[in-house]
Amino acid sequence: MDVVFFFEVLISGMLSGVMYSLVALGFVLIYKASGVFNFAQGAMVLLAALTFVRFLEMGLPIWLALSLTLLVMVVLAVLIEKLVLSHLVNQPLIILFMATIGLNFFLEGLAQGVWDSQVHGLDLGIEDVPLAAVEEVTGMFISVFDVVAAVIAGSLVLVLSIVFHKTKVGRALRAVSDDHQAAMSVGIPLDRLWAIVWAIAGVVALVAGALWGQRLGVQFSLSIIALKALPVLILGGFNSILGAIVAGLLIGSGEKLAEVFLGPYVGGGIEAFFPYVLAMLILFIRPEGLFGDKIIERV
Amino acid sequence: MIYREAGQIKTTYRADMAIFPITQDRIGFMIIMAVAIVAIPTLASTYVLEAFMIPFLIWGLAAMSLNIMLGYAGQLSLGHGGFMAVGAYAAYNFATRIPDLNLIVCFLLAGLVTAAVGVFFGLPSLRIKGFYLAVATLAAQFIIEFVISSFPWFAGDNMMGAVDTPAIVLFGWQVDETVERYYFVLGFVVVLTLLCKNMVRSSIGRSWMAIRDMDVAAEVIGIRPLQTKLIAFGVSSFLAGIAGALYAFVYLKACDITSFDLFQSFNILFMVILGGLGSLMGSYLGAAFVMMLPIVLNLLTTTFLGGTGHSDFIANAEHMVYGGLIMFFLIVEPYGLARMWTTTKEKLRLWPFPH
Amino acid sequence: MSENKPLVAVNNIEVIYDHVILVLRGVSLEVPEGGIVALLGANGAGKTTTLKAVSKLLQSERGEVTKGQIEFKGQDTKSLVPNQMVSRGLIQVMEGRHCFEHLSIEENLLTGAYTNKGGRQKIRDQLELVYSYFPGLKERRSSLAGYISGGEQQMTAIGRALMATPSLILLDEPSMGLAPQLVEEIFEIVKRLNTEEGVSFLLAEQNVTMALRYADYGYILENGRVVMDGEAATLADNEDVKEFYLGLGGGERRSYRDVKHYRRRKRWLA
Amino acid sequence: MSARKLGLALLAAGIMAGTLSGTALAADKSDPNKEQFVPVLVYRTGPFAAGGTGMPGGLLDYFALLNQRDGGINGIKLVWEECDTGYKTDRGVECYERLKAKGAKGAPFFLPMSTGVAYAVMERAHKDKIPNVQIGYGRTDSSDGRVFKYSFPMLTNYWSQSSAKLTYIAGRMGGHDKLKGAKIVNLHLKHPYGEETRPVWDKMAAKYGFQVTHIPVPWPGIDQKSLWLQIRKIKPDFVINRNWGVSCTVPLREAARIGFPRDRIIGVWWCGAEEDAIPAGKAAVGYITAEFVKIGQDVPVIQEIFEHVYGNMKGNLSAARVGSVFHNRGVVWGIVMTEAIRLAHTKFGVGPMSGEQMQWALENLKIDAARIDELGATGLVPEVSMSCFDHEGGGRVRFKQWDGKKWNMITDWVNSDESLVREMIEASAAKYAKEKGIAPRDCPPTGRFAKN
Repeated sequence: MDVVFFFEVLISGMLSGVMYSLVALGFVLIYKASGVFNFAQGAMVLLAALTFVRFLEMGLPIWLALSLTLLVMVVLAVLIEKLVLSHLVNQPLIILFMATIGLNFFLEGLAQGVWDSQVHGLDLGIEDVPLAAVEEVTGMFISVFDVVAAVIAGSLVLVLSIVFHKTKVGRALRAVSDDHQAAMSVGIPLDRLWAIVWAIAGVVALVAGALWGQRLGVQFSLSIIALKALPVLILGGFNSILGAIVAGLLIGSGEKLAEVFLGPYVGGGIEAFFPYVLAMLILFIRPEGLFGDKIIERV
Repeated sequence: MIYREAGQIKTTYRADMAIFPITQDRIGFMIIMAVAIVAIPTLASTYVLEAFMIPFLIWGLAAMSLNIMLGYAGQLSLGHGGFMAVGAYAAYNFATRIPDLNLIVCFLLAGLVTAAVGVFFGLPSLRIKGFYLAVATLAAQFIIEFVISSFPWFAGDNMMGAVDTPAIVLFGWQVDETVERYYFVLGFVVVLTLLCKNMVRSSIGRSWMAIRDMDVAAEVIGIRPLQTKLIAFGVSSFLAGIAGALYAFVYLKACDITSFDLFQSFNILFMVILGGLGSLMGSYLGAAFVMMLPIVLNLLTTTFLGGTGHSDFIANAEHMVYGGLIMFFLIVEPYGLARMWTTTKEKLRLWPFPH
Repeated sequence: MSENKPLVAVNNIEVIYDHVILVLRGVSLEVPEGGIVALLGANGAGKTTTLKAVSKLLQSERGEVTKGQIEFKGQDTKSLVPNQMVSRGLIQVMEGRHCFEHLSIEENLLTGAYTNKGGRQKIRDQLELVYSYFPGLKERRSSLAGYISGGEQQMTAIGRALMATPSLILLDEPSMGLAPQLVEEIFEIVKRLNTEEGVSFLLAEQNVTMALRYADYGYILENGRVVMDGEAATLADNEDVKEFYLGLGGGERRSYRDVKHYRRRKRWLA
Repeated sequence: MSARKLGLALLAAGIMAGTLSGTALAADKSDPNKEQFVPVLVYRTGPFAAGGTGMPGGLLDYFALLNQRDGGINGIKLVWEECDTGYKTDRGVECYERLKAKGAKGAPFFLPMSTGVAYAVMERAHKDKIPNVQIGYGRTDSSDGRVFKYSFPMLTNYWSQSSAKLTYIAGRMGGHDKLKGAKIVNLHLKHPYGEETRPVWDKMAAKYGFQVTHIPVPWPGIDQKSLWLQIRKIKPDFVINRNWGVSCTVPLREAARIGFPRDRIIGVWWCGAEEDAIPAGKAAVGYITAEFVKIGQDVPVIQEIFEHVYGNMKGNLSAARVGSVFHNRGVVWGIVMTEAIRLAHTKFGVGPMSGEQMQWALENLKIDAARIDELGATGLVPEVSMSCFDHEGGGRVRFKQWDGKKWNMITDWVNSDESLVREMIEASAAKYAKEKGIAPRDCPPTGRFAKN
């Protein structure tokens, strides 16, 4: 086997994986703060990216478009909390999950209704071409864009980890995800915290949406990326920020290696389910994902 | 005083164990059956039968299959679309490869094949739980899609990928007219629903619920978790397989793997949750909501805004209304439409003196 | 009843769940400043509902106070939400402890200080105070709360409530599932907190013996109604209470006809 | 409590209104005998909305033009009702059932707008005697009209397209004999639609001695890195891009990352809209796709639409999309279908046409160069010659290239390898006929297939 090629597959797989991690991160945030699997995260990515690109198309400078989009996401978070979540406190998690499905339809409709369902090009000014230096030395094609995306994802993970584990708000958020009612009973204001965390998730969605949007164009399909983020989320553990990134690396490289080296023998296209099989195998060893909080069972 | 069990004294065990112990419920069931068998086929237009009733019954069956697994046995599955595909393709292959096989037998065999597949994918359920289990079933969904689309044998070596299903012939009777196809589906649905109703009241149903509520505790009192969970997977995917076969043969009249994609799995889950976990009737209510509401919303806009020159915004507004209604119903009654019905019964029982 | 102005005054409240199920009908009670009041009764009598109505946690359970009013420190609490109650000094320790399983003991305690506006140093002091009452917790401060024993969880839960520097703690079934010695230990701490820190308690208990030993005043709840109330000592002496709650029936069985006689007596008072 | 009641009432009202609306709509004010009803499927939401609005938009623009400019077809106004499928097969069936009986004589034909819907209504349409018309997509083997009486995969089907692509590639390489030893990668969606052309490529590879590698793209195809790493190993001469929606765009990006020349990627026409190229930015420059219409506004009929329809604010799209790929395809659909209606009028008299009458018209439709000029559609529409034997009636394909801003037509009509394609179609159709117990009609080979 060609060693350079193997490493090229491995590295580009990892870089792909980081792109999934970006989306998975949004899920993790909301899960960590409420124990809810937010089905609408994909729609939030779509909404954020679409809002951003439409502001750009109106001729606004990039910083203004960015700030306005952030504002939209924050307002949205507050509204979601006020109108939906606050009425569902303390309900079984599957009900909250279901509510986010409703939210998903709503946001998909809203995003495409207010803006439109067309395909928009987005250019962030990050070149999607091979890094010349790497290519010269190793013969590998590693895209500048991927490296930039990886750096952004890494910094996001770092910042969010600090917020969750070193601050009062972070501690309160983790408490809420364990037990809504107990959190309320000790005086944690669920409404405010949820609004905060949905706003952060909105910001993460914007980052993911903008980066993916440059690659795919801003269009409805952005909401489908959530599907690729799912195995990452499961493998890393629903409530681990670090897990999201590590699992992204694992899944990305795993699926690419499998597709390139195993795919041709079984007709190809195994990337569609391979991440799930990988995640499942690891779940057998650790049922809560690689970095997820232990499942505590007492009778 | 309309709905009250007081005064209905059960004098035999048989009466106590009847499916509908309360007279009013029994009458209600009779009315529903009468409506389904007599009123709907005579009164409803072909359009209503074709576009609403037939798919509604099939989706209700699919939702019931998941409800048995999720609502009763507590095992989350996002692979039911895939299980339906197994049923559809299995039925197609039985029907085309074994000539003169009675189609009902063929459907039942398809159900058994699906059950076997379901049990296989249920194996991880012993160790993996909750949303994490969803991944195993998601893997099932994708693996099934992959296998069926990778090996043309499943689609009868057809170059076109999608295949037409054979005509439905039962004992020489060609089930072809809309009404006939409606009865065909209704027959399956009624028989299977009554069987399920009995199953969930039996000891297996009780052990499912015990596993659902606390599997470690259930194990302590002597319920074998793996066996119980696998039976749930098996029964559930058996039903899903039959629903899939009905969907392909009676509704789409084509076997197309894309009709059983992940979104259908999600749809079935929506039906179960909105209808009410752990309620067979809820499955049908949920199916009605999830399947019919978007069409009804669409018809409403067509009626009120005319059938021409819709703007994109209206199409999207339909999505928003649909999503909004889901949230609205959850806020009003988180335990689903079936619970809404129970609460209503509770009110009727107290009526006219609430407290 | 004590002469002080009551800390909490519950006035004739009615609670309905899900718009149909009537749980409390006409419950009234008072907790005086610095008192320990016990709310007694069997399973399903409405003790927890009463506490949740006071702490406002009822809102998240599809329950609703449909009649009557609740005052805390002389103020109507109708429009308040739980975190406002906590910052005003009223906190509930829920039945079954409800510790945050995936947080360590110390993190659990710190969540209790969420509404504590005193700054970092104040919070550290408060933490030390809690540890002084529960030295066992300090030793295990970094263990995950999901893995500690029931008694430790109960202590964590009470300690967590103390972190909010409350003037009243609503304590729901502190004895549940604990060994008698532990129960005793916890009640001792409650008593100490009451006398040393001046924290008032409203205590819902099934363990009537224990509760009446430590409480000043008691209410007995049955089927969502207060059927009897009085000084703890008086209640403990009452024949009916002895018979039905303390299990100290006098020798021979009485006839069924007598069994509920106090209920008959009380029905007109409720 | 009141909220709950309101919700229930709304639901009940919704269902009532839904079931009633079937009758409500039938009671239209104008004279139904002066109108030709047409059902129109759209998908305005979801990942394929660009096509799902663009093509119906063009179709309706052309209908509007006829109504506006000529007062309809021979005085018969075109009226239509939309139904949004969201690109879902089951909703497509619902739409079919909803619309099939509307109008004075029911739906004259049905444009399913997606391969999945085309399959699902195949048998229903046959039973209801409504032509199931798929222009540029659909069930390829139903080109054999002897077996598929009511299915019309018109203008050109996927197999014809693939053979035309090979002709084009051979032209680039300097003749069919140069194909020997060449390498072609068929990058296709792992989906029945994507896999449909595998047999024809295999057959052609055997015939001309080139090597074809099929690489399936797992849905949704938003990340195709691993596939392009494989392609880089293979070093193919050409890559066929047979995807749909966003998975069309990704290959362009990936090709740019590894420096594969874009003018050696030949896309299917469903990967050939502005919406597929624009998001790839600079990476799309040079990309070539097949096409069955002409793109741009410099066609008289498109100009007329601009003037009469958009000038009177009757347009169905934003004016910027007029002349775009999806719009022009819609216009071509409109031209073909209305020409068939016109032909039906000559045989059955002026008035609304039924499905059965349209079946005859579609089977006898001829649109020659003179007629195309007359319609102001020179270059926009290929010549059409339909028959009972040949439900495709054309099979010619053009190629166009993206210059970073717009599509430029780079070839004239390229012929397909008719005999090779027809042989495969007949084999597949015969298998279908056997399974279904259909006795094929006896029709002589016509037009391009006639044996001289």
